[in-house]
Amino acid sequence: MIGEIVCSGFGGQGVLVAGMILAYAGMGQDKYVTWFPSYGAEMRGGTANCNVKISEDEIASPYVKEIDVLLAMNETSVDKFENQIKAGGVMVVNSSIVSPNRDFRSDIKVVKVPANEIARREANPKGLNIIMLGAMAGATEIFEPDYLKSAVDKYFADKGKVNPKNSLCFDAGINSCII
Amino acid sequence: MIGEIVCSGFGGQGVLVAGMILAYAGMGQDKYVTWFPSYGAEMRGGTANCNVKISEDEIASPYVKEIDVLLAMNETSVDKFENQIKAGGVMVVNSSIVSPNRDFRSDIKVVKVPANEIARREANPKGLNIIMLGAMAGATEIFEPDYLKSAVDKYFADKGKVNPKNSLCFDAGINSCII
Amino acid sequence: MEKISIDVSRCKGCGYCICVCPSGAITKSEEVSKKGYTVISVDESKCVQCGSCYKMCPDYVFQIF
Amino acid sequence: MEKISIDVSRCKGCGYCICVCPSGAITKSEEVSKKGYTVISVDESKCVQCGSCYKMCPDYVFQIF
Amino acid sequence: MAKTLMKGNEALAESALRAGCRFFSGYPITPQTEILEYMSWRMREVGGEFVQTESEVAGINMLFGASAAGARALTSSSGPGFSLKQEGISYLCGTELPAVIVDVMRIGSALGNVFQGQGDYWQLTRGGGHGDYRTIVLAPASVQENADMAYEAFDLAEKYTHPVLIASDAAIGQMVEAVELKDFHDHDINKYDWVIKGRKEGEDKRIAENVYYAMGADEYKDFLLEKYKRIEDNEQKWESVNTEDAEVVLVSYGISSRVCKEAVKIARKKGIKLGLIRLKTLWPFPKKAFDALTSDIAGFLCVEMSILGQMVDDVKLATDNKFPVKCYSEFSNVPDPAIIIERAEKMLLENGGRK
Amino acid sequence: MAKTLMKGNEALAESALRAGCRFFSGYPITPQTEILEYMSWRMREVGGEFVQTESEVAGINMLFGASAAGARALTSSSGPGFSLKQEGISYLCGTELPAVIVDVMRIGSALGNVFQGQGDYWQLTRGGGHGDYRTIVLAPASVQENADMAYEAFDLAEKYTHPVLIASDAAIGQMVEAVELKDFHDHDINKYDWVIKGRKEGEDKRIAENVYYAMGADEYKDFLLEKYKRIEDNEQKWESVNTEDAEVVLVSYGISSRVCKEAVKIARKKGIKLGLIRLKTLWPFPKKAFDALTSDIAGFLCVEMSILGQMVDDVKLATDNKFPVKCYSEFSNVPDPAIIIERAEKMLLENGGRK
Amino acid sequence: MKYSIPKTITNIESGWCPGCGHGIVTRLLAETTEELGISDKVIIVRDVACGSMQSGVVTYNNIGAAHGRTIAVAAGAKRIRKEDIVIANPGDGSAYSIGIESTMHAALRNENILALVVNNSVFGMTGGQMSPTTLPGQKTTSSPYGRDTSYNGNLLDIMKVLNTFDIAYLARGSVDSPSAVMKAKKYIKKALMMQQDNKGFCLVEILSPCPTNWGLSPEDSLKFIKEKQQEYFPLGEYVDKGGYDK
Amino acid sequence: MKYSIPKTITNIESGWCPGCGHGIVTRLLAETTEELGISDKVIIVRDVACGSMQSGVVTYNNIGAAHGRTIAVAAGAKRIRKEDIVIANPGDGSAYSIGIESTMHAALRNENILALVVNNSVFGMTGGQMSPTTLPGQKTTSSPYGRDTSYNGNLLDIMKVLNTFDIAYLARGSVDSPSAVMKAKKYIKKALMMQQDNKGFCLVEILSPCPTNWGLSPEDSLKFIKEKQQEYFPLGEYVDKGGYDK
Ligand SMILES: Cc1ncc(C[n+]2csc(CCOP(=O)(O)OP(=O)(O)O)c2C)c(N)n1
Ligand SMILES: Cc1ncc(C[n+]2csc(CCOP(=O)(O)OP(=O)(O)O)c2C)c(N)n1
Ligand code: SF4
Ligand code: SF4
Ligand code: SF4
Ligand code: SF4
Ligand code: SF4
Ligand code: SF4
Ligand SMILES: [Mg+2]
Ligand SMILES: [Mg+2]
Repeated sequence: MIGEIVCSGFGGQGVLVAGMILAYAGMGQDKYVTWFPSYGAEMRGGTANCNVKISEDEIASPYVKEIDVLLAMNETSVDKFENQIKAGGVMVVNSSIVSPNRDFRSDIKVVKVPANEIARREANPKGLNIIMLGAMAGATEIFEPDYLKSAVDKYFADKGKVNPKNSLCFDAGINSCII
Repeated sequence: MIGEIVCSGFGGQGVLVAGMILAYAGMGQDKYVTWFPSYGAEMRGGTANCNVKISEDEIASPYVKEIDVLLAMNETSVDKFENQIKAGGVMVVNSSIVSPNRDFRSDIKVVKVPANEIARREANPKGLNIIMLGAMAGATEIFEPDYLKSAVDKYFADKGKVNPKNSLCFDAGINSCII
Repeated sequence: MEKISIDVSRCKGCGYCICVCPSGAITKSEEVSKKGYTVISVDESKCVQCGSCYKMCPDYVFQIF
Repeated sequence: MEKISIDVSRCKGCGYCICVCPSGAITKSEEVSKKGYTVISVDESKCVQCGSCYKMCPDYVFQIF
Repeated sequence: MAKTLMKGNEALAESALRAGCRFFSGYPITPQTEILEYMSWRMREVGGEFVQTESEVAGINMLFGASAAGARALTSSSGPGFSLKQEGISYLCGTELPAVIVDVMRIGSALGNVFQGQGDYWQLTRGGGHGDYRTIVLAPASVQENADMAYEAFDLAEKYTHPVLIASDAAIGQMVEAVELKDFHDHDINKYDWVIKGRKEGEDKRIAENVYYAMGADEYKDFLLEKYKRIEDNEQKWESVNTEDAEVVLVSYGISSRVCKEAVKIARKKGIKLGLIRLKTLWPFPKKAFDALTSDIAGFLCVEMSILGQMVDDVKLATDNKFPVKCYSEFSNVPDPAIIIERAEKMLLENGGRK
Repeated sequence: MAKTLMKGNEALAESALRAGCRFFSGYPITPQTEILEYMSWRMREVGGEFVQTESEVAGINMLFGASAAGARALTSSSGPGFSLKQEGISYLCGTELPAVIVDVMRIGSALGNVFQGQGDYWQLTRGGGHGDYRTIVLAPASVQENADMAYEAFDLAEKYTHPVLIASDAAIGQMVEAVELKDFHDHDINKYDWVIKGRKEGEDKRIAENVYYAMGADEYKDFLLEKYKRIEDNEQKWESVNTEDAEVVLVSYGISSRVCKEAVKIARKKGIKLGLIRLKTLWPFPKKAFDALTSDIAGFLCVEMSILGQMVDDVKLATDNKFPVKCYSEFSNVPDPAIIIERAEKMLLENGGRK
Repeated sequence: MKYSIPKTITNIESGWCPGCGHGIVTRLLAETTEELGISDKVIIVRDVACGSMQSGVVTYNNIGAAHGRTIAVAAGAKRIRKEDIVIANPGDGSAYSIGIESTMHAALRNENILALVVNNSVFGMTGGQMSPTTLPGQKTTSSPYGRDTSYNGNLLDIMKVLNTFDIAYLARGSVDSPSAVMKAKKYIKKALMMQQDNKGFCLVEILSPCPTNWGLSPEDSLKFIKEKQQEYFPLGEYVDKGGYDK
Repeated sequence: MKYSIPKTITNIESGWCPGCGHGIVTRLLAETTEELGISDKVIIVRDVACGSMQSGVVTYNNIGAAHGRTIAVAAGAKRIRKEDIVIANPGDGSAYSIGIESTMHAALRNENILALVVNNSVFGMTGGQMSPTTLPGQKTTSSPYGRDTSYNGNLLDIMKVLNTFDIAYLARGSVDSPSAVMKAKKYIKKALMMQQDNKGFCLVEILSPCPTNWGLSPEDSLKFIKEKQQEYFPLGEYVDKGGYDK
């Protein structure tokens, strides 16, 4: 098992795509992957999330029970999923809208990324999720940052939606977390 | 078991009503009765029939397998049911339209009633079935002729459809079979 | 002959042909079919081959020459 | 005061009220609600109590005195 | 009341009215149509609502509304039309609304034919609609039972706030027997606290929708298991005929069971120890009838008018598969007492004692 | 073909097209809608017919026409919409027409909810429609199987000229996995001699209606019994996981079975001899999988997302009730591997050996 | 021969009652398809109602649809068999009651089929219940005191409903007299020609006697059509996008 | 207060998206029933579609009908509760696609209910598929290249269909501006008064924004209604048997 990841945030922040890119990146390395969204009425409330598993072996259940990495793009995501993170796991937090004063668990690694500010700076309001992925690449071992970056590009290229700003966002994400 | 009767003929000859009157008469004597019609697509072909059982005991199956009395108002009825009559049973035949030359079983009692002619004579074209009932009353022991006649009257009276000609037809039926 | 051909075995005695025949060529016969229908008969001499009977017959009894 | 009362906690930031207000009394605020909506605020001094905002608001934010 | 001669379908309709049913919505289909036809004039006489709807789907949904509003409501159909009602039945179950739905069974899948059949057993007992539910299924075998069960069905439906199905069939519906009808009963549409009507000041809000929304999914699970267990415990109904000393026990219901009764009579005369368990409820399946039997039974013979022998599994399950279970099934013919006895004798030969 | 990432619903749709499906008629309902949405553009690309019908009823009936005309035809729905298709499914069976119908299961009776569930098991396996019939029911447990089974379903449907159902679920439909799609297959709409088209001079007349009208009711009975037996003999499909030495065997399908696999992995690590029979066909029920087991089994644990434990009876029947059969059922939650193991351990304690 | 039984009529006796209009409509279908030389392309989709008995009477391949679904089934078949001529043959109950959704939506989608509706103002097959076209005052087995529109609902006149739809052809004929029959035939033929030319949805309704369930003699049934049925359901062409009048 | 939130509106936040027209229509319903003093008689029958979220927003007792069945269910309920005011609250998909049979036949039977149809030209709840009122060229998730009427079928304008029916009231309003809202309110109020007086079937359709599925900002959604939706679906009163204009 390489990693069990949850991406969570408001609808519109691109959490589902973030998860898809991770699955895509995993498949690119011949890993087994599953991606499972929350959907339906649940999404209308405003919160969306998806479960991603990346593994060397065939994946039985697609549901993530114990999280290796949480991408928390808003406050509710932290509320909802922080407790499911494994001891020693990683939580990447969008510190632009998640209150910096809250107490986080001490047995996990918390990476705070001011994703909204960065997105504004990079003039790429839809780049929030890419910034978070960049930060995750910097903070975890699941993917080599360069590989994940190329996977992001390839993912959008496959869809015919190339946007050079994504690359800048990704880098900004990595950098923000190194700081 | 007092009797298992089949009434059969063209749609419009009143075979279902004939059967109903028998059931009604049976009930009037505190017997158990069942009446079961052929219906649906089967009737469209032109032939209708019903099964009537009259019994001292509770009746299990409403289907008549071995017939005590057959009221056969047309040729097809004879074709279809003659063989189901018990040895010693009775078949009342509408000889106006059932070919008089055909061979009937010799182990049953065949009563030939020129019902159409009688009905014409009595100016009661809808009285065919009553004539047949009269004949049956004359030829079998199931009901006292007088009782059955009164049951016929009562049946129609209950429905508010009194017709004094019915009584004449009934008598003509009895008489025709005595001859 | 040869004005009209009929297949009375199909006739159901509805009487449509009788009431639409302009020349009164069609009447109820005495014949009762197997199914109990009183079928029609045609007096061909009266027939003017108008086709009305053909058009109205629901049971394909008529053909007109 | 007492021209108009608003319950911004219900506001979903659709902006209908803004575009129908004849006197420009309504603007987007800086405030983001719990659900992530940028809610409105009203400059009551400008309000002419026409009721347009009330009529258009799908989320029952306004009451006009 | 004195006995009168009535057709099964009409007795059912009249009896429903006497039970306080004041709403009927349905669509014609043979052999159910007489219920609708009877209601078309009689409902007006008793001051109720009759609607010949545009379709069976509309019929079950109008009934849904009438039931939610508090009425004792009835709809009926057969075969294809009954299939169209399955979504609505599922809605009644999930919403916990009482209603009575009659399936006057005919034969065959697809159009099939209008004659008696019992091929809807699975559909009736396993829920033809989506989701997790059961319905009580009453199985009348006479005109009298058509009347009695229609009467009783409304009480049951309200007792469990749940739809009740009546598995009548073409033969029972079409035949005429003497019947004694129960008295008229008044139903108060405001009787229950779940009934939907205009909300008066101070009253609690009422919503007719999936009950699980209000109770929560987890509680619903327990609620449902408990509810169905309660029905299973309390509502099994059957008639045992000569089962005390029976060596072969017939299992049957509806019109087939009447033929079975005849077969039992004949067999007993011949000295064959035949018995019969006649199901009066298809669900809950009357397991208790089987529990009560001794163990000296050579086997069970299901007699039903369904090609695939739809009742067989339930008999196996009810008897923990401890006895041989065979099936004599007919499709378009009515089961024949002679064949029943022949099959029973064969079972006796093959399995003289216990398996 | 290389693997691509696809949603289960989309993989199913694309795979159906590759199998030669050139007709889709359906109506939106979550969680099935992506099948329809995918078809709305993709069917046109491959030159087939896509219709968003006025209702599910229209959807199954348009499919009926397309199938009778010789096309490989697909429709799909969920929950309430699937219930509305039951009459049509019965018609397909009685008329002996091949077609593929997907039920992307969601939870609950009535409206229920759009999340994964397995409450349609009875409806799927016992025929939600009227009359005597069964349908083959395929149960995919992955995106790959969603694709493979959609492909295979058309062959099966034609092999038996019978509808085939695919019991997918919301989870399998919504999730994304890597999938390898099969090649495009051409389907000849004139391939079969029962196909309805304009009748050319000298050709036999063809009628698509209840096949029993032509063969007669008595022959039909034998025909049907033989046909279903043939399917039962040939089409049972399952996957056995660690059953060789298992002491407790889980029985499951679809999304629940994936959780079971995880449970087996975890249990084995703990030294608990857990196994799994994963149903790939719900009907015919893979009895053979059970026949193959040794008798040293403490019991079977059904794991399913249905409150009433709809699969339990089938396991009892398949094992002649020789072993204890328990059920761990969930409603709105996905089964939990930890609970599965706990229950299995309990069964081991209670029934160390054979019953 | 001036008038000969169409070759596509079999010599199997029909199951219809004496004087049933289904028989006449069926002959018109046979005549028109033969005259157009499309007999070998015809697919009939019939209901389970009295129209189903057509199957034995014609040589055409046909499909038995569920009650109310002929139009949906026909549309499905036509989409696969674009070269064939697909004719749905429902009754008034089928097309306007249980099947109204598909009558409307097939028209909206302009499905290239002919819906040939035999309107006998009752549910014939099931024994004569009220249908959406049962006339005010008409007694049926489910309106035994005569249809009371305030109790039983108003009549559905499909011409008024589909009038404004963008379809190929919409007309109502009758078979109450030889001349009416010929006009009805013209309507059917036009509709078939339009289907040949892919013009889209055609609906032709034929007023048709059901003596059995009207409780009238066949002759009186024709009068009933002329004097009563046509009062509520006027004959004529309502939509005609084709230009097939010569 | 000049304009106050009706008492029958709860303070539970609605589940609707920002700018959804359902919220406005719901307020109109609350206002009119209060003004008529019939709040304690109202029974709402809602679909499972986006209209279902009304249930939490109002204090009224209500029934959740199956998709497409609000009108049938409402008619059933009304027949039992003749003193109550029964309002079916379907969307365009519900009333004109899957539920068209009951829309038509409830109108034919002149059921004494109000069908208040929220027409947002899409299947909102299921994520924005094409509905019978999706405009030509409009992109939806099931007409991703824009509705092509020759491929996806023509639009259903219920006003044209029910125009000639013998019903009490038929009107189309919109909520694209304050004045349109007031007119829509008048229509709803008239219909409710007619139901009070047992006049029969009323259908009021309200053109209503679905910014989420139209892919437009709320503001642009209002423009879309004014400039596009109304072109195909003109506003106004189509049938008015009541005489409730003062
Ligand atoms: C789903 C369903 N509902 C009802 C029926 C019963 N049924 C068969 S035909 C018919 C009505 C026939 O009337 P119509 O369509 O006008 O045709 P007609 O017989 O008058 O020509 C009905 C109600 C059925 N077979 N299937
Ligand atoms: C029988 C059935 N079919 C389909 C669905 C799925 N479904 C729910 S709402 C809906 C359409 C909603 O559209 P509309 O009626 O216009 O209401 P809106 O959400 O746009 O207000 C659909 C297709 C369902 N719940 N039940
Ligand atoms: S063709 Fe004309 S004239 Fe000759 S019999 Fe027929 S209707 Fe009479
Ligand atoms: S119209 Fe035809 S069926 Fe009718 S009476 Fe004349 S020949 Fe016979
Ligand atoms: S009441 Fe009128 S003027 Fe005042 S804020 Fe609202 S829209 Fe503007
Ligand atoms: S209309 Fe209402 S919800 Fe929309 S922005 Fe204004 S106050 Fe907020
Ligand atoms: S019942 Fe009516 S429609 Fe049916 S065959 Fe007889 S006359 Fe024709
Ligand atoms: S999807 Fe559309 S109709 Fe539904 S709540 Fe959102 S805006 Fe309203
Ligand atoms: Mg008709
Ligand atoms: Mg909508």
